[in-house]
Amino acid sequence: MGGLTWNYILKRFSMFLLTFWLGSSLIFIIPRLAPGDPVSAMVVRIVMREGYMENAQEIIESWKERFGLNDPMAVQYVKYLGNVVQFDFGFSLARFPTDAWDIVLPALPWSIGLLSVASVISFIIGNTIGALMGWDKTPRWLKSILPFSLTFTAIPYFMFGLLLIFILAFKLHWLPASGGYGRGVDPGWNWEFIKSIIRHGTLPLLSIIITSSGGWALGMRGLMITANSEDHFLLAQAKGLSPRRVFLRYGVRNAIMPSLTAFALGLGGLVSGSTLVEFIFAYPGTGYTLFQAIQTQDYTVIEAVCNLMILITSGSVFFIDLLYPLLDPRITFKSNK
Amino acid sequence: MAEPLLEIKNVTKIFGGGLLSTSKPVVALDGYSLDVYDQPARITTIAGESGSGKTTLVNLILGYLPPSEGEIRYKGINLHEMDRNQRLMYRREVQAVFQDPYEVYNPFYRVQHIFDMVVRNFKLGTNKKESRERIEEALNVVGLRGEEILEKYPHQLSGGQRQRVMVARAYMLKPRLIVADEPVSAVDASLRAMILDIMMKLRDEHHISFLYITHDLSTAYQIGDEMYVLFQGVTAEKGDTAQIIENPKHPYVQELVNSIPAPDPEIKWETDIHLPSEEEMRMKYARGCRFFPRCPYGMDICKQKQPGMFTVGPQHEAACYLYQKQQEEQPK
Amino acid sequence: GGGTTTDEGDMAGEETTGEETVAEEEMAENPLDYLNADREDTLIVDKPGRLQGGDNWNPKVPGNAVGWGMAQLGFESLMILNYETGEMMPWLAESFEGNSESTEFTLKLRDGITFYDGTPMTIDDIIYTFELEMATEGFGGHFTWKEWIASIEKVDDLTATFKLAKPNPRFVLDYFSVKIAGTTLFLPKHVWETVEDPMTFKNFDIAKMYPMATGPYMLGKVSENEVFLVRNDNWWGYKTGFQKLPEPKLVIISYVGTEEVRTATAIDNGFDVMEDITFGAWQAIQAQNPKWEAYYDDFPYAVPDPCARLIGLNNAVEPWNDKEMRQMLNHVMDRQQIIDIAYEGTTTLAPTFWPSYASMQPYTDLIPKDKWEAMLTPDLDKATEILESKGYVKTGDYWTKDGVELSLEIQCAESFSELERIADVFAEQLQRFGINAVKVKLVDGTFYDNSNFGNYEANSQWFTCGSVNEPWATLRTMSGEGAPIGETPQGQQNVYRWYNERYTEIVNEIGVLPLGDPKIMELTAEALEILYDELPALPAAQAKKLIPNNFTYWTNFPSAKNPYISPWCWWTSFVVVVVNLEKATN
Amino acid sequence: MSTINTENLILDAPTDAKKVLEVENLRVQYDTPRGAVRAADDVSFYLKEKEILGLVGESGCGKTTTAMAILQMVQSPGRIVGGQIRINGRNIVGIPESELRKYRWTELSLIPQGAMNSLNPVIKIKEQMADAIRAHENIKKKDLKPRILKLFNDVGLPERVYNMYPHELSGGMKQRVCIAMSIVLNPSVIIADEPTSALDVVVQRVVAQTILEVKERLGVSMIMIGHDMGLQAQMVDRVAVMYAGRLVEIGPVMKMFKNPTHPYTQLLIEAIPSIKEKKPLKVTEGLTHDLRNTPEGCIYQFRCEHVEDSCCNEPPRMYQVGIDHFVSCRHAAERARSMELLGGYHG
Amino acid sequence: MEQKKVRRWNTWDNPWLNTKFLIGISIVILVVLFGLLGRIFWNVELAYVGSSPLNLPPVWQGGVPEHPLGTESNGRDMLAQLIVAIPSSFKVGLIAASVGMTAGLVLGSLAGYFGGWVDAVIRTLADAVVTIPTLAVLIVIAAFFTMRDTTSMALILAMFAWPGPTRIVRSQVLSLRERGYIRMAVLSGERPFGLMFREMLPNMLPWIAASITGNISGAILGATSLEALGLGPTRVPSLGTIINQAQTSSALIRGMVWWWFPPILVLMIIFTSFFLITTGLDEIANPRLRGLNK
Ligand SMILES: Nc1ncnc2c1ncn2[C@@H]1O[C@H](COP(=O)(O)OP(=O)(O)OP(=O)(O)O)[C@@H](O)[C@H]1O
Ligand SMILES: Nc1ncnc2c1ncn2[C@@H]1O[C@H](COP(=O)(O)OP(=O)(O)OP(=O)(O)O)[C@@H](O)[C@H]1O
Ligand SMILES: [Mg+2]
Ligand SMILES: [Mg+2]
Repeated sequence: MGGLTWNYILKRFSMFLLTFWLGSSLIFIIPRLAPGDPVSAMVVRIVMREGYMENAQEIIESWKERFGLNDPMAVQYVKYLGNVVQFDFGFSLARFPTDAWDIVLPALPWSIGLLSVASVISFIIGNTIGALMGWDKTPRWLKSILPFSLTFTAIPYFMFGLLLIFILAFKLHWLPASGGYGRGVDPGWNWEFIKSIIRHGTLPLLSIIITSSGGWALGMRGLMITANSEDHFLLAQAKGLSPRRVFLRYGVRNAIMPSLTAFALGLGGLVSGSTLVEFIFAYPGTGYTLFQAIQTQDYTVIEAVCNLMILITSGSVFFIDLLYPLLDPRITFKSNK
Repeated sequence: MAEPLLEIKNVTKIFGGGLLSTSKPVVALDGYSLDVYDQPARITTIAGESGSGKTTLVNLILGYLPPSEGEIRYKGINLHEMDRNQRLMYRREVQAVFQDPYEVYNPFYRVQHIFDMVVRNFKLGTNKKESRERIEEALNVVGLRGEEILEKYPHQLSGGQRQRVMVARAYMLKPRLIVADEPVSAVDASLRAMILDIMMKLRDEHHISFLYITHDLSTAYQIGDEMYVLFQGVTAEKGDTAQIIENPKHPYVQELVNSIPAPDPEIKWETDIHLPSEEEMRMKYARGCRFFPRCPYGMDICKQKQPGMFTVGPQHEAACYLYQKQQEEQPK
Repeated sequence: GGGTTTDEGDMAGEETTGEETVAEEEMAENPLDYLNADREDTLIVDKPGRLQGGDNWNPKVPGNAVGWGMAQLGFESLMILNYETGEMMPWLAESFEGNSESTEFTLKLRDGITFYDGTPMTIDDIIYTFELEMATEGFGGHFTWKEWIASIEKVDDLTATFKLAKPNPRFVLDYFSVKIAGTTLFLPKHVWETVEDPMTFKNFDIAKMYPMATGPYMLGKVSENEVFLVRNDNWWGYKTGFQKLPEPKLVIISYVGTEEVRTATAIDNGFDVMEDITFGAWQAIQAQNPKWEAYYDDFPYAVPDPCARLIGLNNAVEPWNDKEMRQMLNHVMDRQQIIDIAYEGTTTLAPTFWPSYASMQPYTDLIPKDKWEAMLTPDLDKATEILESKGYVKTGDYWTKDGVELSLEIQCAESFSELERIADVFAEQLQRFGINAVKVKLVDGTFYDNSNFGNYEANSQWFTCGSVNEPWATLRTMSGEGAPIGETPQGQQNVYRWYNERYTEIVNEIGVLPLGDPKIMELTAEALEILYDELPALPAAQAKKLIPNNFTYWTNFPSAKNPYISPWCWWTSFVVVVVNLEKATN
Repeated sequence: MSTINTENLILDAPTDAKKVLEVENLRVQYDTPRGAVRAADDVSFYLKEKEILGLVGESGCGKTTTAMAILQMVQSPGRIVGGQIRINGRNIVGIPESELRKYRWTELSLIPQGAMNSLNPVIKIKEQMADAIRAHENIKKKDLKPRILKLFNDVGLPERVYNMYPHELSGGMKQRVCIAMSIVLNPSVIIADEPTSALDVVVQRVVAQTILEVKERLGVSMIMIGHDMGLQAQMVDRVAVMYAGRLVEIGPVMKMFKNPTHPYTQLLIEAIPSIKEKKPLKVTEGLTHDLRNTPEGCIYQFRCEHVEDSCCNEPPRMYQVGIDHFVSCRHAAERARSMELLGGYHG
Repeated sequence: MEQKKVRRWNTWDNPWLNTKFLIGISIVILVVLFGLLGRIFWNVELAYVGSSPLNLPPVWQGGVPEHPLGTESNGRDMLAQLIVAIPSSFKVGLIAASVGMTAGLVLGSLAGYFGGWVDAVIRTLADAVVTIPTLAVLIVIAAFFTMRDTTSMALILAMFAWPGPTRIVRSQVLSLRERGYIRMAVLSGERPFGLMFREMLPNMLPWIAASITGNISGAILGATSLEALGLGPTRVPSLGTIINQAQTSSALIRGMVWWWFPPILVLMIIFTSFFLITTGLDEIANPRLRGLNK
């Protein structure tokens, strides 16, 4: 498969760099557009707790100076680009002297862990439902039930999460309601800890999966219908293959490609976590970190999370562009026709 | 001879290998030249196997694609240097009819839309009545009547009707040249005759020339005046249609003519034919004759250089070294 | 081990040796063993907000996590103010008193105070803290000390004298008494001396018992959502007999999620103490777990927080620069409805700029009676009268003047939902009256910036906060010249951009009078006369904190019936509560 | 409706060869909101052992529909509304899916229209071949490869195709893959739906020869759908002509070309362009009518030169006009019979 | 030769008379009518803070007939809230989806049609926008504009709703560009604008119609989430704000089912009806499907 040329790779790579730069720049500009800054935000937080604060203005000025917030925008931007290149954004502005990465990194495994499992499962479930809905051999009873599973998509998932907490955690006491792991267990590679993670992850997982499978299902249904009417699908039936095999190898296998692309595009989202789910389940991921960073205008933390997200998103776009011709022979086929 | 209407000069078209392409470059046309004369109006056939570059040629002429190298001149003006007015003139004078008579209709609109676009963009007719008259006239030429066609949707027309409407549309602009890319290969046998008949009528009565693209040599034989046989982006043989088909010179054209299935159950194909494998075909004879891997008469010289055109008869040339001697022996 | 023999009477009756034996039995070899304490020995404190920067326990930099227990139970204050009595009780300090001009204060530490590692705390540690803070620009008290302190003189190992740059009768009250939530925390010299850059020092190393402090608890573990504090059995307060050893062996500061989940957790006995919750949640808890009790047994259930809530007005913009227009808004404001809806009845009607504490009552009584009365109920007729006299006409839904709709934009800080609800209700009242009012929610930084630079019309806020047992701190916040829009007022004072010469004069005068000077009453009365006529901001409601306590495992929480200290679990004074807790006897 | 009497057809067929496939009164319609499209209307024919039957007709006349109906694979919204399809004497219309699967590919296989799209683009050729085998036989993994390679050899494909994806093959090669696939289980009937229409004459000829070779070797019966009369003349034993969902004539290839009986067949034969001589084109007024509104009476009435009033009232039935030769036009049948009486044909 | 008169299309031939599509549309219309007519029959002033007694259960659980669906703890009547919220949520969905789609259509068409650097710029922008947290932008906007009503909220959502459609339209245009009728239109002297919007656009209609329904539900949910994070206008209740307030006021644990359930039910009904519409449209655009679910 000599489909890849250097020229193509270079071109794609420059697109990747361009996207990355553009995203990074937007992330620099947008939070700074609003009046106020992380230091003022910090002062409000203190004032909020303590009622008042002496010499607030001097403190603000001194911290702004320290963080370089008084520099002209252009200077800040150049410094920022330097940070982006090194992928080091310095201290968190709201949690000085903690490094921005020290705030983001501990949260990252939680988000990535939870969301990757959730997205994979909802991807599988959603696409299975969608594929079954779009398949003409699906048993009628199943076909009439499936659409109902989609209506959960309409429930905002924070509300759904709460319902789950109430029923499964507080009424039935089956699962813990919140947190990443139990109070008594020590983080590490021990079975207790892993078991605890799984138990604590179940509810957030459920709420994401149930409410987000529908989206996949809707898309897959359409794709499957198209795949169903393709000639090779008919030929496979004519070959007398078992319906299951026809369904999987000649239907799903072909229809899944666009969904996979969408899936890959969503990978960036794993990093940014799911604010509401983390909010409801007190789950220690990056979604809430980002939310708080935005609230407190903690530029460096926002930058750390978002740049990681931009890197992953534009990186996956780049890799999809590279891999797609290899994964889906149809691409090369089309351009040669 | 007079100056050609359309001149194609050493045009090369390479697909792929470009900036965003994932595929290897394909040379669809390679230093291709072609002249179309139009006094008197005539039908010039371009024939050749599938993938030989026929449609690419059409796309170049109609300006859908830019040539990679070489130039296309219309009345002496380079297509890509035309100004706005010249372009409009070109669009008016060079029209097209395509293979699939269904695809060329926007399923969303009534048939009328096809004509409306033309009337609007080329300012045919100053008022509704006048343009309607012109539409009627054009439809009459192809044997249709406005009221039975215009208000319908494309899917409500038969294949023959659809194709005739397309011819009428082209005719309405009173073009000098109509490029017809396989105009009959998708229609029913009986309707095929009708379309070809209209083409001849337009040539003879309305002095419109045709560039008739086909891989069906038998229809070309019936209506064509001149013929170019393409093989992998270069001309293999050119000359008078009847001469080529009755007396093909180039080994490829011979093979082609022999392969046409006779519509007679009593006359079966004579010999078995074997094509070389893909690898063999793909093998690069860097500068050699493209047909060499398949050619039963392959000579050493064929491996070295693509042959030029050698005269093999009056108005009849073939790109094959077999005829090099012949030409040398009887110089003009 | 659920020992139930910790009744004070019992302990008092024991011989000293006996007492030691009991204590020894209960004491752990290693304080970290307390991490596995039983539920009965554990105190779980609710924290409605996520732990971030959980590795930063440097109490002097802004992003620290000491609010997660260490400020309350690890570091200790010199004095602790008792709201009920208005008196300051000495804690680390034996005494801290000023001269009559309030220019010199002498601090005497208690003897026997030790850090976790046994190192005694002396006046050197105190002085070191001040010096370090004055030398380090990013530290919290840096500018404060530079402004007030001229010099500190060490008298002996336990005594020092502070010379002030200018008189400040509230020096001890404001900075060393937990007046509102916080106080000055002191650093162990022997630890901090070794630190290279105090600004970036995180002070987090459980093995070394960092953050090193003196209190009855030390940091045991930090997880994603929780902080674990284990008992310091060698606490100086117990050793010196100043206090008993607190009974909870483990204190967990725990974040569980949204209010719904917090509520459910409380019902399941997942907490012993809660931070503020809504009335609805309280009802749910009360209905499902009768072991929970609020500060009051009946309405308002909640305790008033020391910062009154108000609608601040920008006195520099049209038409609110007009006193009558501000009065008009005041007439529209239905304070009882705000309490009923925004607070669901959990606070009391008192249109003051300061908290309605018993300690403030004498000053509250100085508010002109007619003005006070008028503020208890809305008076839409008066408001209409004012508007009509100003040339407004009501066309359609709204009052207009020269075709321009009368509107009001009320800004709120994003993370302060209590103030948002006030704004919601007030905006609704204005809407009904015919003023196109909307609430606008802004991130905290923007909200604060807008307030400082005067980029607002009205905001829902609490910036008159300060007074708890004397009037000046609050009065001061409205004194001084209002900065022009686009500039920050001096010392954050008077973000309302209201200026009254006489008022400012009075406030400056009160400022230097020693606490308790009879002249204060007189001046305050005059100031209030001006204030309640001009109304640069509209007092909206008393703040409330509904802080229920769970009596399943622990008893003797402070309450209206047993008000030994303010009940806030996030204040530095919380140590007093924990020391006084008693194990529940089922 | 069912006034067509086809008894003749079945009973009178004087044939010694076994009929491997019999289609009787097949009716297929597509239900559309604008009415039912009768894409196959009362189609009856049979296929004898080792014979190739050509099925011709203009585009959209129902050739593919008929083929798919034989495979019981008419796609929604189409459905078989009547008739029987018998394979080796057993009717397969209406039998359950699981039963059908046993017939598919072992008895009936398909070379689909447009090999371009008939191979799954994302699965390797070997897998697609193996799928067909595994669906019907328990075959050991190691036996699979030699078997497939042998098939490749039979159709003239190089071995490397085994490991390739469809897009890496040329149109001709794909078509041959489809041919190879159709014979993996030695079916008794192969339905080839325009197997060469997308190819140019040279490649077409190669593929056609491959098909003939394979057919000879395996002795299968075939239905060859197409609209290239030249190719039909080269390949088939009998030709069936469809027009607007009906079978209008079916007969031995010699007779069909030399002596077409039905006016439509005549038109088709006359319109074949020749490369032997230039002759004036025969132009007829053509009007495809909507398959939703089939007229009463003869389907060809609007285009027929010999149309009479009776044609418009009553649909014609199948008349036998010779051995294995039937026509669905009374007038044509009469003419043919009178010619036969005169001894005018048997060329 | 006499031509027989060809029968005219039967009126029932109309593909738009698709059962699913019609049911979907009717539900949507009913829901909207509930919102619109409700204003006539019910006092919508009751939807605002402090207009009614607090925490009344619905009438069948012992409430009062003045507030048949009960009230919540801000003193709003649930029935009035729903009457106001449904159209406002709908509006958000409609505006956000249609503005987002329109932008997507224009940008996608430009990218697909012109290719080259136009394409590169638009694609890059689309990819970059996907990675920007909505919240951050919202906060900036909140700092400068007063979000007085749901329209501004919808427009903001639309700012994030265009990259998806852009991508899809782009690929659609890429394939439409090769269609015969587009080539024919070029030959007929059509200019790019005419090509994109007169020739291509109508042929994307089924797709547009189908995905706009998906996007509307998406936008309504998106708005709900933003409101749940406390962003967005609050005076005018929307389904999102009701749910959000129910959540922050612990309605669930207080057992105030009448507070949190109705808005969710409405969301589910809206979603279901849009799903039916989408399926119906699919079938209308793609005749193959018509028999599929029979
Ligand atoms: N857009 C394109 N991108 C890449 N390659 C192309 C493109 N268009 C044509 N080609 C290649 O150029 C060559 C010539 O193609 P063209 O369509 O001109 O052939 P043709 O003679 O019209 O064939 P046919 O008879 O099948 O229509 C082929 O190899 C084809 O694969
Ligand atoms: N899914 C469908 N829905 C409605 N009508 C259909 C459908 N599929 C086919 N038809 C109609 O049925 C008729 C027969 O179609 P069929 O594909 O069998 O024709 P064909 O003879 O194979 O044509 P071609 O030579 O073009 O392959 C046509 O008129 C077609 O319009
Ligand atoms: Mg072509
Ligand atoms: Mg077909």
